[in-house]
Amino acid sequence: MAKYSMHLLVCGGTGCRSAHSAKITENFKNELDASNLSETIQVIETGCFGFCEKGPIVKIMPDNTFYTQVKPEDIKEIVAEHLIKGRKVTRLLYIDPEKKEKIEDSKHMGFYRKQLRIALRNCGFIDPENIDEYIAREGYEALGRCLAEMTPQDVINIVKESGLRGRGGGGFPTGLKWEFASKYQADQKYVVCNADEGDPGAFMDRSILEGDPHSVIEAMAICGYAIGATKGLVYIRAEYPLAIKRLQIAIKQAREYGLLGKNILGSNFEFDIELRYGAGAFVCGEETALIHSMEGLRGEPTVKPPFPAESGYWGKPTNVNNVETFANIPVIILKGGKWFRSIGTEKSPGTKVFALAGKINNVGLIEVPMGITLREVIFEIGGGIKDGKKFKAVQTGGPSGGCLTEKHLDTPIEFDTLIAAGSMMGSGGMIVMDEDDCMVAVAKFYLEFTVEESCGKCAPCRIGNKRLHETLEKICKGNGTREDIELLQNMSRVIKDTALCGLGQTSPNPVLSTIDNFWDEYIEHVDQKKCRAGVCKDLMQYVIRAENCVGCTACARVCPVGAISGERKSVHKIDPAICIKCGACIEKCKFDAIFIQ
Amino acid sequence: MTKVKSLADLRKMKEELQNKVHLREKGDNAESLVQIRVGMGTSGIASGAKEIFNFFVEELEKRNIEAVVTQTGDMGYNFAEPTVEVTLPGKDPIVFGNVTTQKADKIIECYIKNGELVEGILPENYDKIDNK
Amino acid sequence: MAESRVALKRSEVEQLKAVCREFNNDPGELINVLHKAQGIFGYLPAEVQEVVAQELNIPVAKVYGVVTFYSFFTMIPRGQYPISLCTGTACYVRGADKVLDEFKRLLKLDVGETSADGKFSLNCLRCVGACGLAPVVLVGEKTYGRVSPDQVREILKEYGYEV
Amino acid sequence: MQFVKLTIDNKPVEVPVGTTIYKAAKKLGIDIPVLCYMNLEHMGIENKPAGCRICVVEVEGRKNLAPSCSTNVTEGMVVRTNTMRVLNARRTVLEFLLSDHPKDCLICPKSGRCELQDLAIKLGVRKIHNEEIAEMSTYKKDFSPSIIRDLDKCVMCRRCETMCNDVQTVGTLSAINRGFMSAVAPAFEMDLIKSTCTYCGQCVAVCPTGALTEVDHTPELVRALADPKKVVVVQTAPAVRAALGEEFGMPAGTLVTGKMVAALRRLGFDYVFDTDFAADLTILEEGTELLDRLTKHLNGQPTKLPILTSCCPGWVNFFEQQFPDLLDIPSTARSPQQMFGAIAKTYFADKIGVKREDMVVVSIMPCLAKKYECQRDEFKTDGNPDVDFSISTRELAHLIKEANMDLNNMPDEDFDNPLGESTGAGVIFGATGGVIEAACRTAYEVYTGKKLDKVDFEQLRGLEGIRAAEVDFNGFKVKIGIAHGLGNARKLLEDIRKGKSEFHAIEIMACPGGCVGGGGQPLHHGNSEILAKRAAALYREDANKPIRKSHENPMIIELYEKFLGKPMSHKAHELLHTHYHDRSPKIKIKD
Repeated sequence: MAKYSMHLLVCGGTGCRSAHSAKITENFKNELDASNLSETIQVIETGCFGFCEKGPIVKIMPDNTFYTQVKPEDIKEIVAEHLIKGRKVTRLLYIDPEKKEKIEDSKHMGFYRKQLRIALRNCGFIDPENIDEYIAREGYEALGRCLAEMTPQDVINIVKESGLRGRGGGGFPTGLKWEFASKYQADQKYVVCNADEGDPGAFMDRSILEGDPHSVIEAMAICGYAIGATKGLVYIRAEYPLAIKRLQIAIKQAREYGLLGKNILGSNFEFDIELRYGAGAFVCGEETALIHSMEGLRGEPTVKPPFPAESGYWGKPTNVNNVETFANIPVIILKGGKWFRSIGTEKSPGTKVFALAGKINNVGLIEVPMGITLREVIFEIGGGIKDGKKFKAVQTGGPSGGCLTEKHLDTPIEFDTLIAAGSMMGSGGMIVMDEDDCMVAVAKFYLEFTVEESCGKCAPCRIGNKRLHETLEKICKGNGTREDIELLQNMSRVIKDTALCGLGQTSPNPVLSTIDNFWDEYIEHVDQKKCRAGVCKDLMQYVIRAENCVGCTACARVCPVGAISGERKSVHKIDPAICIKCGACIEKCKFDAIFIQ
Repeated sequence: MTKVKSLADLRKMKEELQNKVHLREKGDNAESLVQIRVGMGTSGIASGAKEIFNFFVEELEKRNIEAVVTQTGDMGYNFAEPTVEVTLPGKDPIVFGNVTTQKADKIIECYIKNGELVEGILPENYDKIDNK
Repeated sequence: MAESRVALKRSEVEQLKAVCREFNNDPGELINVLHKAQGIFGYLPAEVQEVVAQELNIPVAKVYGVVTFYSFFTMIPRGQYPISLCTGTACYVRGADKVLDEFKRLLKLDVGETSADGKFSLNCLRCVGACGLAPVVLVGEKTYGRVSPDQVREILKEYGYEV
Repeated sequence: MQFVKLTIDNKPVEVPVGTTIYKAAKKLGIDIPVLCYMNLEHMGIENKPAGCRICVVEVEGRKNLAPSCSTNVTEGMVVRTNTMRVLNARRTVLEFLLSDHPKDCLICPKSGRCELQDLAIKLGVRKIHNEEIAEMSTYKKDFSPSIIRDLDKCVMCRRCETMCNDVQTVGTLSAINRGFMSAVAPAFEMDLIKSTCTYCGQCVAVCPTGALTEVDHTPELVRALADPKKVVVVQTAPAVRAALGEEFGMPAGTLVTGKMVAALRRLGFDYVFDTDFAADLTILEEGTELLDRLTKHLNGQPTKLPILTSCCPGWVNFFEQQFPDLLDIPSTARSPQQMFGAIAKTYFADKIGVKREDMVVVSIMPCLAKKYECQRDEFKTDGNPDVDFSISTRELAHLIKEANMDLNNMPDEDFDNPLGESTGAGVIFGATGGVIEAACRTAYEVYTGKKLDKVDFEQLRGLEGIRAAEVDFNGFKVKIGIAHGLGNARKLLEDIRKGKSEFHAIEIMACPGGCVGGGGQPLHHGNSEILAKRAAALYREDANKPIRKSHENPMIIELYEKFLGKPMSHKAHELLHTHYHDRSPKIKIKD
């Protein structure tokens, strides 16, 4: 059936493209034509291989040859040697950095890939609405083994041995948490899955629930067995209808198979799961607030201790983990704590799922071993910055995190290193920013979010964040002074020091980290009243460059407020008093005649 | 539905299920089928994956191609959604990105019918736990 | 929030009571009950909260305290075409604020408001998770991805809005 | 008990396990400032949401500062309460609070007694940074007949919410909104008058700022006193005399009855009378009703038991709203305030030849619900109220000071006659258990026809929230229940609803401690010992009274002889009894 006997895959990702991959494709086509091979060999441009460091990349199928750092002038040789004579061009083969060997078949070079999927192992592979597909991929095997072969303490020990730390942001060792909950005696205990993913720009947990709901169900049951709980609750955002639907289907199927309910897999263990819906409050990601919300109350946090492990849902011992943490559990049980520990770093074993977004080419869900650098994530997996712009910052940890910069790009990603750098892991949102982003405005954006989401219970968070936001706004409007920067720093430190819960204790991070890392930009805003990114509207003016303007009237026509005047074929003018600085004219102008001052 | 009553039961079930998949994938069997998975997480659906899913179901039937079309979760390539993974009998799965109905049509005509690749392949960029 | 007063129909009260019964009139289920109630009425007017309070045997002030705490609950009826903008970070850095400004300007509505004819309401959402499509706009169930400010007019036109 | 050792500001201290840092510091004489924290220890009421963050301290080894009010001590803990870090944090947080607080202290009704103001003085905040751009959270003001809510001054301490929900179980107030706009308010931010508020005033009693204050009726009072055409009559409730002195620097529990009378006279009241007189009258009416129902019960006739006292207007509001199915259980006797007004504007007005419209009856009450009660339609004749207005103990203190008087320098004077004559039984109305004790003194003698050897019923006294006692009426054991605080009342009412109550008579007071802890009393700022001292003062006055049983009050005897006939007579019913309404919230339904 196949018309072609061979395929040449040329990476068309942005990174490779900028390294002339288009020329490579063209050369291939010409060479194949010249050799009369275009009928049997097909050239295809592909998406990013996630290996931009060694680009441009050419992969030849079906023999899986993987050529790296290919130049347009190499094409002749590849065609002549490899395609015609069947001899690989060894100098272009990828060299294994550890073994220093050349890899001929890319099937043997899985390790070049920066990503490793543990939590996402089934996501995008199985039909999430069909439990059979999960079982076919070893689903519920881990639960089965726990029930048949292990004591609860054995299970806790494996999780402890794995070194798994909570993926919701705090990074508390999961095994220890389970152990605490197991120690408290009570007639009823609860396992809670925190699926109230609220970081703006983060969608890891939702993707897992939508793609592999059974892994979470299985893990919750394992946790129930380990701590002695028979009831599980998933606290899930009501804004996630698809995840809710798939979770409901999955719970139903698991019940039908007897994998939830009484006497699971013939044991005495009983466990079932119910859903509780969030209703749009970021603070409910904090476990005490989450528990109050599940009890039908305002989601206000309370002082810890007592921790939920001692007194949680309805005052009973409760273990709360987030979705991604749970998704790791079945694999850890099956492959062992040691195996898990072998991945990632000593202090942060395993992988972490990130939602990579913002000004980056390959927006998407990625899972990488801990210890990978930000540079690898952004420039390899992420395919670099969109539209060839310059990297400026990466925001991790959402509103609780900070903005890291060029100098942090080679920092390995771990819980503790990120904190040391002034940010945090958070739940895994990773937003990339380029030269067009103003860091003062970014800090303001996050504060706007925190002000909106503060529960209002404690004064520093309720009022302090508002004051931070107002002071940032003052700076963005061009009214700021150096004292305001100092004021921001003092207020931030006090809020961190005094706020009741994790939300307030971290909400000033975006302010502090942008001041630390982008001091110059703050100074420019307050001293020179200048916003180099051209974001702070009050600090800029749209001006028409007379020598470029041809009088095409396009700008005047697109201007929503009629601020641009001028006769056809003569130089136009923008009235700054009317201009709302929407930027529509710049986008429309074909002659580069409008600029921001 | 029958209950799975023990770990042994579960394992037996798993093997049966795996064999079925295996047979399908091996391709030298009469049962061999084309397998198509459409990434249908929220963001996939938001970018039109449902339409693509329906297109495959309807068109493959019209064109008399034996195939199983299923939904799956987020494949991770959110920059290129909708994404579709096609597994031809005996071959490695291939993921196509930015699939429109025109592209889906091309995938059926060129790749599924003729094994001819179509632009927009997304190379697999991650490792699986089985390799570790 | 302003006091909104409407008289419920007897059948609506019965429906609401049935919802409460479904959750065993358990005060712990307040949020689930409110979700269902909002599903039925589209919003949560004072009377609905009063019935819920009575059925679950909790003070109506507590119900109101919960309704005003969670941004998902609203006491203002949503428009026939509810427009929601994602204001997550990914959408923000890709210009969601400009798109929002355009909606506000064209509809002459502020966030959280419903147009006088009841056709459009404008709201902001936290991240919907379609960051690959940023900035994202939802009109009812329909998703619009990579929206730029000059597309706003066209989107509104689809729903019969003439600027 | 297990103990832990720790050091605070380098001083070692040993305290029981479970003690908070705040309390441990107190033991060392270190007074950590607090704002939201409130501890009414005697009543088991503690409010510690840990929301204000003023009480933060440094704990060695801890990343952030700890709220001392809600952090328990641990063995070997090293605490510092006054480092630069702590002081800066405390001051910055206070600056935050002040930046969202109106600065009209000079004309604020709480000025001088405001805990936020005290903190500002203590911590010396001199500047609010960027004040010109600091948005304030503002809300609509609410003027009810008793209580004014000015939420602009709310600091979210949640004390009022605790009192209204956990203590009183009224449930009118709740935290509303989120973040910067959060505050404590009724549902839909409705006005209190439309809500289920009982006006018990406990929210006002605990509010640290000017967010919750009483309606000030002193301007009207001054106008009435200045009007030569008006005869102004004042009645003073028993609990006032046990607390008024506190406003003039006297120790809690000082009795100032005589000085108060002197001050009132100097303020220009034409007649200075005592609500205790009306309390005695209440006993005759209510006591007769009790005996009537008991007799019917013993004879197997249909009747309602237990009988509930009805002299507390907060409590009346409570059952009218929350227990409309039990409206026939409470006594129909009006409260002493209203009995006084009814008698003053009929019997007494006739006696001195003054027309009803020319007489102004003012009451001095420890209570805010009384302000509402006297405005109720049931207590008006042709639109003219029996009691024109009611002012609180705090308002009276103000007025005395405003008139350049110091209570300390007043001579002791006696009430006027005839409505100033009272017995010890009337005095103890001000403390929880006092009404039922007074009733027992009379009912016993009427029922048995025997003289009591000992008028003190010690078993009915105390501060326990719910108390039960038996009083032997010549072999018939009358079972008596006592509750103070509406949350406790609710428990007894629910038992009645379920048919589980075994009591024959129950006394209920809305406020914790009874009237001595009323919402109109000098602020106790969370010190519940003050309430115990006020109650003790009342029992002291009772013990010193020559007559201690209501039915022996000669003026009461005369009143019945000359005017009312006998208790529960037609005339007594008309003037001294009332009826109750179903005021439970109704949901509008469209058919």
